[in-house]
Amino acid sequence: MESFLNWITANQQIIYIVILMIFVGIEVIGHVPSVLHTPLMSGANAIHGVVIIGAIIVMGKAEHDNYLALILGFLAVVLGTLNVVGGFVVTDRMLEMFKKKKPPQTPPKEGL
Amino acid sequence: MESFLNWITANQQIIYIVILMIFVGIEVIGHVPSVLHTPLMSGANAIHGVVIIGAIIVMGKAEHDNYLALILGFLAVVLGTLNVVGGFVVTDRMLEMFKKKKPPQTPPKEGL
Amino acid sequence: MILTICYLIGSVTFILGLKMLSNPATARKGNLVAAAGMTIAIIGTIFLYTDEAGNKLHNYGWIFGGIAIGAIIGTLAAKKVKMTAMPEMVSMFNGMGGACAALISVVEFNHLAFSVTPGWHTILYPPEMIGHVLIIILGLIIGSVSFAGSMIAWGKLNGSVKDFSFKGQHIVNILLLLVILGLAVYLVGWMPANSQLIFYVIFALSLLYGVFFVFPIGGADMPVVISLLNSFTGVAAACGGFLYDNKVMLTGGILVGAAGTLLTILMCKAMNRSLLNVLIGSFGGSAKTGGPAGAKQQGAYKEISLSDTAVVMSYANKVMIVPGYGLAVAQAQHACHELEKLLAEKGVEVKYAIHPVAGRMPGHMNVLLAEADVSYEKLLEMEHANEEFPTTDVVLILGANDVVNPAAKTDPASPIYGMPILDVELAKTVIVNKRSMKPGYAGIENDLFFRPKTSMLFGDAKKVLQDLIGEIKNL
Amino acid sequence: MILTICYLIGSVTFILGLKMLSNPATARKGNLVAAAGMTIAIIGTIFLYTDEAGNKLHNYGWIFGGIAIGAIIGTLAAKKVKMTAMPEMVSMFNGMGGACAALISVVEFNHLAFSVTPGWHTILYPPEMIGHVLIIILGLIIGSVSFAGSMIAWGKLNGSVKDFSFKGQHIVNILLLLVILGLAVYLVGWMPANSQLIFYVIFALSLLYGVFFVFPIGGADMPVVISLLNSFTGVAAACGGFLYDNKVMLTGGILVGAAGTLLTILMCKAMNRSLLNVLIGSFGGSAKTGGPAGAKQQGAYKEISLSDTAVVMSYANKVMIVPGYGLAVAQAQHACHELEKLLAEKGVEVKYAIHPVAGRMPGHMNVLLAEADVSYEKLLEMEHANEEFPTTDVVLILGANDVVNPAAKTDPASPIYGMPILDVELAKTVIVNKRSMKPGYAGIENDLFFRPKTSMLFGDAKKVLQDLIGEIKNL
Ligand SMILES: NC(=O)c1ccc[n+]([C@@H]2O[C@H](COP(=O)([O-])OP(=O)(O)OC[C@H]3O[C@@H](n4cnc5c(N)ncnc54)[C@H](OP(=O)(O)O)[C@@H]3O)[C@@H](O)[C@H]2O)c1
Ligand SMILES: NC(=O)c1ccc[n+]([C@@H]2O[C@H](COP(=O)([O-])OP(=O)(O)OC[C@H]3O[C@@H](n4cnc5c(N)ncnc54)[C@H](OP(=O)(O)O)[C@@H]3O)[C@@H](O)[C@H]2O)c1
Repeated sequence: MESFLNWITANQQIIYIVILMIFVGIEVIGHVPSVLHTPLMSGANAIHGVVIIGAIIVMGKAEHDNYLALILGFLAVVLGTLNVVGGFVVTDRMLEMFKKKKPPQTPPKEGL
Repeated sequence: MESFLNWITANQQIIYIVILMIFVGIEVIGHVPSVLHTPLMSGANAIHGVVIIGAIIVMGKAEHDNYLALILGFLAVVLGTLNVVGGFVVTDRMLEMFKKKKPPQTPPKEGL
Repeated sequence: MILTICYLIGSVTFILGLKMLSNPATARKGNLVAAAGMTIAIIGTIFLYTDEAGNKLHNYGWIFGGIAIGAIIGTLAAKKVKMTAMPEMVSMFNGMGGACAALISVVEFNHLAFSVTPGWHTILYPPEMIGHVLIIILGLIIGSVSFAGSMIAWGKLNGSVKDFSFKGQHIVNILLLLVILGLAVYLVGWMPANSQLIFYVIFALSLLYGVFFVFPIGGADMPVVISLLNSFTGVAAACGGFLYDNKVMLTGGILVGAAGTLLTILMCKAMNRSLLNVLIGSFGGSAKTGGPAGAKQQGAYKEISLSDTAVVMSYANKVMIVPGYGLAVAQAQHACHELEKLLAEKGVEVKYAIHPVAGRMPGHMNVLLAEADVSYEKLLEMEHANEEFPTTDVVLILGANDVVNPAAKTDPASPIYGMPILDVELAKTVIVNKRSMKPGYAGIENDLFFRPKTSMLFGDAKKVLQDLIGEIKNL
Repeated sequence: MILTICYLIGSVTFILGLKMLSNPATARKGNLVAAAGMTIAIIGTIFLYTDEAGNKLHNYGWIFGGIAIGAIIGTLAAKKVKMTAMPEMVSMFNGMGGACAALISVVEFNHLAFSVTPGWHTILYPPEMIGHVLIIILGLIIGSVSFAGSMIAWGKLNGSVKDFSFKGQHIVNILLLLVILGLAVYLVGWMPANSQLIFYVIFALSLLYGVFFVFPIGGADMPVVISLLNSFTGVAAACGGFLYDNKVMLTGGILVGAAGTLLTILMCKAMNRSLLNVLIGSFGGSAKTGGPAGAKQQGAYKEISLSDTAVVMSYANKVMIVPGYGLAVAQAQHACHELEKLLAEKGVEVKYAIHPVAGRMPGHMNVLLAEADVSYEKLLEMEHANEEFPTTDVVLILGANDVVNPAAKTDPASPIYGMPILDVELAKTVIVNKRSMKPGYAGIENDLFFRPKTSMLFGDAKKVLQDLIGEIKNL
């Protein structure tokens, strides 16, 4: 319990960031029309491809004789890139198909 | 420029918190019906009364012979409390007048 | 520490509370949620706060005394205030918050500044504190502007301060702001020996700026201004959060700053205006309402006598009352409710048509009529009212003007063009009660008064209603 | 450092991008905004990242090689994939992200664990790293589950993996999950000598759990499952953010985790189901669709011949086509478009009635028909379509079933009760094309097929449409 409290105090900024981000994530897509569910899912999929940054760091730090790290890191970079690039391209293709859409039915949102 | 970058790096967590909070603030009230504008303003007014915490800290740290700090701190505590207590009470009174309202016209929001 | 968790709870409840406040079904609970979080944060601070050296707070007597005094006055003021005076009250409380932030800055600046010789001179603070000083001064400026501006807004709303502006005031304001910022930069960047003097000059000028900022804005625009000052105070509170590295102040302040700014914009939108337009007061200043507008198009209008009105209304099947700002000014809501009951007894169906920006604050009419115990079911929102006008026999307009002005639909040159209005002309007869032919808030002529269906019933709303009730009873 | 700003930009663009993605007017730009932010974050990392000791990254060859390979394969795959196979593709890419997170955990764990003797034994990591180890293991578990689950979902969608479940599977799943968590706690809390062995056991069990988790869920529920796994991968990415104290990974991951979870719930809602219901598969598992439902109410139905259909449709004034899952399965969208053009030439007004959850993913019908170049103006949303049915002569239902099932309105016991449906019965004639009397996704009987207005036109949608086109041409 004591160490839990200490941990919270030590990481309070991160905890705030996480909690606020959860609010943002929920609020931001709260009013999405159902026809956009699939592209939104796909776009979100591309965004979590940000994990590739971890892969780049792993790869870039690997010593030259640590073959396990090199090989796994390389694989991680490839997979992460697949996620990012494929994700954004596929989302763009999906949304391209909505391009003939008339002006949006939903009124333009205020804010942002 | 250099020192600005350093400052950003040193305070990056705070900057994230501020930016995310701005998003949250904007998103959270993005869909308020106009009849609630006044109570919402009043409620927000009560929330910034959180500045009273600063007043309490000032007051609680003031040395016993620092009359300026004691008097100003005391005044700050009184004013801050006015803001908080008055703000919440007045908001509650305003909202009380909507109590006879029929079930909300707006569909209950998803999320939260 | 447990205090961190208290603050975390505080921040989260503020967000949830604000979220709930923006939905009619949960608004009241949202306010309580935020209040609960605030209580936790305050109590936590008092008992658990420790400074870097691990010292607890002292001066508990002063703290509790201050809180007790503030709580008692605040509760009484908030409970006693008349419903219609609530915006003033909000403005007042907002000013208190701003003053609190400014006072904190003063005390903290004095902690940093050591008076070596008596007088204003030779003040120095450790150079590594530059960030601290910057934040202290920001809090001072924003808090003072918010305080002074709120007080003026409060005065305008309760009538003790009159609208006032002089030619070139906007330029003076901008210059004043530049001087304040210039001094602040000088103080922070150069740490001059007479820091403390400059500090108090900034304080004074900020107060002056707050006064000048709000002075030229029309009294009727005060709700928008209050909302803006509200978000200023939020930012001032956030400065305190930076200063003490206190997350709940930081997040609460920023939350209000952001939400308040958006709310200000939304309020302007509901009136079909831009924020800039409100701030530089291109219309709405009472100085202008009397002016050229009155002369534009003085066609012929019909008057109607009290007794005729009484007859027309008693024998109608359906009467729709359109309340406006004049009803609030005349404090005629109780008389209005009485009229409504009297007619209902006679078998007349009576309803109210509520325009979203009738009056001087959002929801003004709801609040006003609720005070007189008018039942909520009788209040129709604009869209519904417009559907019911075609089947209405008599529309009685009580001190409303802009919200029934057809120019909003027909005249693209009109400042209110594009604002949705109540289509009272769909009804069979329209009776308008106001004191004169003078225009309303937007300062423009209303063609409705000259239309064949319309008859004018001049006089103060309260007096007219009371007389009308007498007439109807005597029928 | 500039890198901090790159990351800040990245985080903000992710939020803005997601926000824009949720509005039809800005969706495409939103995707590009997020992609731009991602590019900035990646390039910034490669060139500006320094570890605590200030060292830059090395192995640039490997990094750029990996990125080039990934980018080329990813682009080609994404460009080549058929519109209708897009959910599979999303699932595949999602799995890649999960695998990436898991691999990062493996490498980082090996950095912490020093092999003293060969083999799995005697692995120790510095005790102060306990937080690190916890996060590494969390990332491993979530990433692996997401990877394995996504692969199964991918296989189900492209038909290479069949639905599969055994009695008590849910209990097995829960036990498996408990074992994984137990091992993780043991590993983190007790730091046993054989840490590395336990680590790989956790890895393997997590993969197994991912497989078992998705296996019993009906193939048709895969979009929901993919959305859920999507948010898992987000959390796994956020673990990486904790590990490297990297804000853009943290915020991006959490953002997707939160938004993905809400999206999953919204998707379930659009189908009038709860998430739990989808996950434990109370209906939708294909095992059940054949079962009792088919027998319930075998009334009499009418068939109609191809040539009669051709005549009825050619001489109609207004034809409404209701596409459903069957049209997608039969890949009959092009034939359908051809029929539409042919009828239009004959002066028949043809439109499509699009139900929001027709097909197997949200927007499935829009995507499908867009692929065949059907113009967007011809697609009516459900509300509009329902307004137009009363003036429609012929409704042609192509492989749709649940979305036109009147039980959703009349039978409170039905699993789809409450779902809004297309009111095809308002039209004069209804022609239903499907291969048999078998039920659709929800596994329930459709009373519509037995109504007097309805005629059945059995056969594979593509074949039927081609024959129909031939018949009409010969008229
Ligand atoms: N609701 C908000 O949030 C808000 C905020 C700021 C501004 N506004 C603006 O305020 C306006 C509201 O329209 P409105 O139609 O309610 O008001 P209005 O257009 O301002 O008209 C009020 C009318 O009431 C009459 N009046 C004043 N005192 C009276 C008394 N004692 N007895 C009888 N009549 C009296 C005045 O005419 P006489 O002088 O001839 O009597 C005046 O024409 C809109 O332009 C809106 O944009 C609204
Ligand atoms: N859109 C989404 O996001 C989503 C996601 C998951 C689940 N769902 C669910 O999916 C359902 C969608 O309804 P729906 O009406 O589109 O589909 P459905 O109710 O599943 O019915 C599809 C019908 O198409 C027929 N069919 C299959 N192959 C065919 C072929 N080659 N040619 C002609 N007909 C063929 C089938 O009957 P035969 O076997 O007799 O031919 C079946 O009855 C809803 O229950 C919805 O909740 C939707």
